[in-house]
Amino acid sequence: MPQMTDERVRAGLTHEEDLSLLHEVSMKTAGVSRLEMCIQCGTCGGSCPVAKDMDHTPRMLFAMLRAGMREEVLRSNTQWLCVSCYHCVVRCPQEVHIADVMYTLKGMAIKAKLYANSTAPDFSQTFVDMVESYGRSFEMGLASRHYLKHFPLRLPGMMPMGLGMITKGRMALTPKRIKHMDQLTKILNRAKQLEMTS
Amino acid sequence: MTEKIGVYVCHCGSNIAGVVDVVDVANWAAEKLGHQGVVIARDYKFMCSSLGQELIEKDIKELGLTRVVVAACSPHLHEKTFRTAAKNAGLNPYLVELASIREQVSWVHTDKAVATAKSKAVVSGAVSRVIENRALDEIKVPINPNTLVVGGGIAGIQSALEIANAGFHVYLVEREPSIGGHMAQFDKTFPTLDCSACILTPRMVEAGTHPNITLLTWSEVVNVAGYVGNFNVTIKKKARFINEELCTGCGICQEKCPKKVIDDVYEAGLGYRKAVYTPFAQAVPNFPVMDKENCTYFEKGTCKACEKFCPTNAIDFNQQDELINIDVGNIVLATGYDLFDARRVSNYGYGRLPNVFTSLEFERLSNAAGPTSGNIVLRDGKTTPKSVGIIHCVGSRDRNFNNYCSVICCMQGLKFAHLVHERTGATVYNFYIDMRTAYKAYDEFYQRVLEEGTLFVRGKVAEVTDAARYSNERGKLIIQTEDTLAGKQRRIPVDMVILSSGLQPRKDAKEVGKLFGISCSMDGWFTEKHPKLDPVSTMTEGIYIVGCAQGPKDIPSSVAQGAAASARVLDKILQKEVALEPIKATVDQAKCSGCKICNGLCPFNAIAFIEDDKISYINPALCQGCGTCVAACPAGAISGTGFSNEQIIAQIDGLLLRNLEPAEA
Amino acid sequence: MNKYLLYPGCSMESSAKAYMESLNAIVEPLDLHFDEIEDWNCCGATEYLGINLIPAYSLIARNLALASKQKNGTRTVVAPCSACYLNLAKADHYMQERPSLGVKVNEALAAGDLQYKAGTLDVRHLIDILVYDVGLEKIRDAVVRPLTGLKVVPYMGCMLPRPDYQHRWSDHEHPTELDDLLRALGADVIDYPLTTSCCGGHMTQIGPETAFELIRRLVSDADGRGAQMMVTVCPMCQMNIDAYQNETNHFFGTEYHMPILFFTQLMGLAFGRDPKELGIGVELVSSRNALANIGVEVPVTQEPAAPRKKDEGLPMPRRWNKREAQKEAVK
Amino acid sequence: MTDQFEPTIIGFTCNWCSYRASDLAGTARMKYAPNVKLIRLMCSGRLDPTFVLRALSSGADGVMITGCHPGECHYIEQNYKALRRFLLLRRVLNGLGIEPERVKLVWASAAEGARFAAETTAFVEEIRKLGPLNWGKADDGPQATDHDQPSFAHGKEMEVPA
Repeated sequence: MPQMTDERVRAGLTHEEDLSLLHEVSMKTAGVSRLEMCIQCGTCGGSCPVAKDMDHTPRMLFAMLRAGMREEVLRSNTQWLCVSCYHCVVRCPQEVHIADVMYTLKGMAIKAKLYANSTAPDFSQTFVDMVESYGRSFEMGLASRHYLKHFPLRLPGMMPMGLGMITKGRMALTPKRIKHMDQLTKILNRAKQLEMTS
Repeated sequence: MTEKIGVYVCHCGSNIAGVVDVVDVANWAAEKLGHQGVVIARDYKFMCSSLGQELIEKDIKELGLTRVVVAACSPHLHEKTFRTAAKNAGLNPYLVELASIREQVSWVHTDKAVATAKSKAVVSGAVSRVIENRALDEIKVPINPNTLVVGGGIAGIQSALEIANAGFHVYLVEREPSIGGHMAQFDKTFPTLDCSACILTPRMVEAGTHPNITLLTWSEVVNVAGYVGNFNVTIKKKARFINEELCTGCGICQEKCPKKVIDDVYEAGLGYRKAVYTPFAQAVPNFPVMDKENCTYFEKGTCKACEKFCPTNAIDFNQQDELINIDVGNIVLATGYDLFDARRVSNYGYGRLPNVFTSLEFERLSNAAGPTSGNIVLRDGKTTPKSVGIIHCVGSRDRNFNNYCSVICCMQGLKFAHLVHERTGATVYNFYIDMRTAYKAYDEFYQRVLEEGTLFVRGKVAEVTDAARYSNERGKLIIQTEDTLAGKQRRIPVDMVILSSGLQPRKDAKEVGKLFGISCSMDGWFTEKHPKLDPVSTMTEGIYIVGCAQGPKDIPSSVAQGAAASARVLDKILQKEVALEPIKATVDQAKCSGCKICNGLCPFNAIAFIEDDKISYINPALCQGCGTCVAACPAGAISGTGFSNEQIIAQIDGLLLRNLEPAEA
Repeated sequence: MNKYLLYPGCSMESSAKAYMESLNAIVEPLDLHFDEIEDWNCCGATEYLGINLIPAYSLIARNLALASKQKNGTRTVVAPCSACYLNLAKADHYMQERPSLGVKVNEALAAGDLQYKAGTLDVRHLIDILVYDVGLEKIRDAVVRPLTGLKVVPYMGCMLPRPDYQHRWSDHEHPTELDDLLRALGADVIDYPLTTSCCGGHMTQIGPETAFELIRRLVSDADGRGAQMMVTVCPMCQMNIDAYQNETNHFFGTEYHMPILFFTQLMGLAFGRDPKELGIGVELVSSRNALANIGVEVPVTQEPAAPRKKDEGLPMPRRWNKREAQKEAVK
Repeated sequence: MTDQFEPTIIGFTCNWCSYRASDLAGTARMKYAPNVKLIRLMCSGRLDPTFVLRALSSGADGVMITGCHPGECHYIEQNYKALRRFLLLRRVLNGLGIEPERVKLVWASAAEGARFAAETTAFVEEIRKLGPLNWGKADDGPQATDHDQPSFAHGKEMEVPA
């Protein structure tokens, strides 16, 4: 309906409401998300330890999901700030799987390449790369690679910490690889195929 | 002989017709079950309406129907309606069968084709069965005009007074030492702010002195036998250790008793009473009770201060629990509610943080007759709070606790806001999810509280904590919430937090339900017969439920229900007799082999063995119609009316559609 | 003897090796036996779940599949790390709650000749085993040096008591398992309202300022209540509060000194073990003064000679260069 | 979904508990498998084992018997008798070469609509797995003689005296 769109554009509307968004997020979430049950009470936003740094409180994000504001939702830093503390999850009176929805939104944002303001996706990717090549995570490599890329200025400040960890023998300098890396690779490759087709 | 059967398929508006193709079902019945005797099959929008009933009555008269099948809702709802219709048209009411295609089909299935097919099978089963139905005569029994009311809160008092005023006798049983219930604990009642005691006390006195009311406080029902019109109830009157004949209610015993106990019931744990006590000054009856567990004499064998000082020698340490047996025709249950235990919401800190109060505690705190004489102060007993946060929906509308809305908490929260503002001048915050102020003059009260300057924050509070994050929070309780309308997380430091806790079923509601033979909903409230049209009756005839026992409600609604149930009771009493279902078992003497297998099976001792004839005999007055003996008789000598083998076998065949082919001649 | 399968998790080999060492030290007095899951892999922490759903759950499920294959007479998997515990429990739970996920994960596992039937293992945390299987009675009996006089705040962290799929904990907000255990050791346990508040998780990496605030809240409240140390059950919590405390102080201009030890280290001390065996002393915020209160001397850690292998080429941070930093700041 | 076997199941319910549970499931609009068609008895104690055999021999693939929870019988204790008959019946079925799992006993109180719905759906799946019971279906037709004249007299071994 081009006419309609034209009219909307003239009226100053920038995008169409994407009413399939809520369902899509719900389906992509592990377990049963219960996202449609949200009553906008704000328990999540009130419980969140990092709400003050979020673009939108989780509650607001869920309202935006309902309103089909795809781009705004995926661009939000909210999902990236989630520390997975599960305070909101156990307190939610509607048992919405909030933390798992945040994971879903991260994945969707990465795929849509809509995550302008955070270094978090990169951190996740670095972590994933590491696990996929060694089967184990490896703090030293992770932290230094991430810091070098995103916070080069902070690194010197972190030096005493890093050095302390190394001298106390708490940071492995060499990564450890699992025995059957080939098996893990096969599993993950198959899983990735399944992810694409689902 | 050939029966003439009419089949009537109800649309129930769109309740059935929305999922089941009712026209198809009716046509199918006419076509495929014609050989069974179906002479007419109709569908109609509302079979239970008077027009629908007239339709059936007309067909019975004009077509000479000998059997009727109504495919509609559950027989528990409208079986009686259609039986009455048949009776009006001159057909024996027991020649009507209901085929439930609403509760058992349209409401639980979604696929139209599947639901329609299932409806056909259900109708087919009912048609086959109804052919085997036999005309039965109702059994009529007289109704005992006495009534038992269980629970002496405002709903129970109202119910008892209505019946007593109509001239019939009522036994009012109350578990606590005094009637009055939760309402006696309140200071003010919303939305008009009448003093609770001022409006309740006259009713309590009236109930206590009414010539038609036998008041049994400090008593509990322990057994219920019989059926509508003829219940036999056993009541345990717990020992009070006070001779009620002698006691004048002077109160000297309480004054002299040396043992102070925290009063968890009336004072909600916020005040003290003695070991011998009346819960409050206006208690009805005004006799004290002795709390055996805390009495020094019962504990250590010495003291008896009360006995020494009693001017009428009314103290009786040897009193025993007493069992009282009464016969009543109807029973009203007004057993009330328990307050939700706010300690379960551990993020609100009740029980850990001293200045977090529950609603009932606050009621006592603000009550002029309460432990602080109505001064609203912190747990230290002296400091007046400068800021107070009131949290709504505590334990309600929350799948972690109770799913339902407790109805009264919004108005209760507003009442608290008003009282705090009026008595302390403190800054008051109300935290709510949705403001529910339905009913007369309630929203006006909300307006008034807004006008008084109470600050409303829309957001379910996430936590109440004493972990100060910033210097302005030190020594305060911090309420952390999202202000959902501002879209920001807020931390609001206050001196006092009041939790507007929800209501929940009595913790023994399930056992009480079992005792009286009624069921509880999933949430645990007693289930009414119909949520809209029969809210005070239950599935068990002669048992009624009123007030919060049926679900959360405020005082006006409780009173209305109390009165409504009384109208139902009076209706029954004035009918003088009640018809019982003629579902009974009988022994065919010719077939009985005298094996006695059935004798031991009957829990009602209705089966006796007649030694002279060497056969068993069933006493119809005692038989309750369960049918166990019918199923057990190895000779097939026992038959059960209403649920005979022939009826059930026919229904099996019908449900499995084995009745479709015309039988060979 | 109680036998279990152990899923140590990556940090137990590095940043939380004190946890591993102290765990090994308490196994014998409590008559416990752990078999490590052979060739276990990383659970993906909180990062993997945010990228792809099925690979994330397949990664976790490989461990469960290996565990169910490894027969040592138990079906209980014990994870000492809260994040690992949660991930393993979550995969087990969601593969049941949404069967289609279970089917897909098993399809992926099949590529590595593995399979896992959800619900066949019990995933439990170490402290759950100690409090509910071993029991406080037995722990109390094993104490030879009560920690009397040591003022501690119990810090449970978030991923242990929440979301609690199997209803294993006394409460979501103020669970008492750690309090009870520390009391059994004789310590003075201080009521700590923030016991299940977040330590910042991965935010120390991706949004340090956010994390510093969370760390400050925890440390300042513990300090305000007179605690001499915090006690934790989770490597991530220990790492964030210990390793980033200095930076947090720097950021806020505060001077907190709040050591944080693993509960197993205190158990080891109470059982009379040598602090050296328990990894005491490798924390960055030293517990020396705190433990001096109960007469325990913290050993000086020998600084291990840093391996000089250059060939694998770990990118070491470059030296501080003021001019470059200023240039960066202008951008 | 299209070609799967849809079992036909007869459910015997007690008037006081399980039939009300099914009413409640309806009132609460809980969805469950449509394969079970109910017959209301006053009590599960009324269940004559021949009813079950009759249903199985007339085309039902399974029979679900539901009653009040033990200790909650409207008629005091008759559901215990149902339990005894049920156990016996399963043995008889076994003897006849029919999977005893085709008959299931479920306790459901009037408040347990959800349980009723869940148990019904679960039982349908169990029977679906067992496949059709072709007892009585083969000789479908007017000639089927035994079905027209059911014999109610049955051996004493079907009853266990109290």
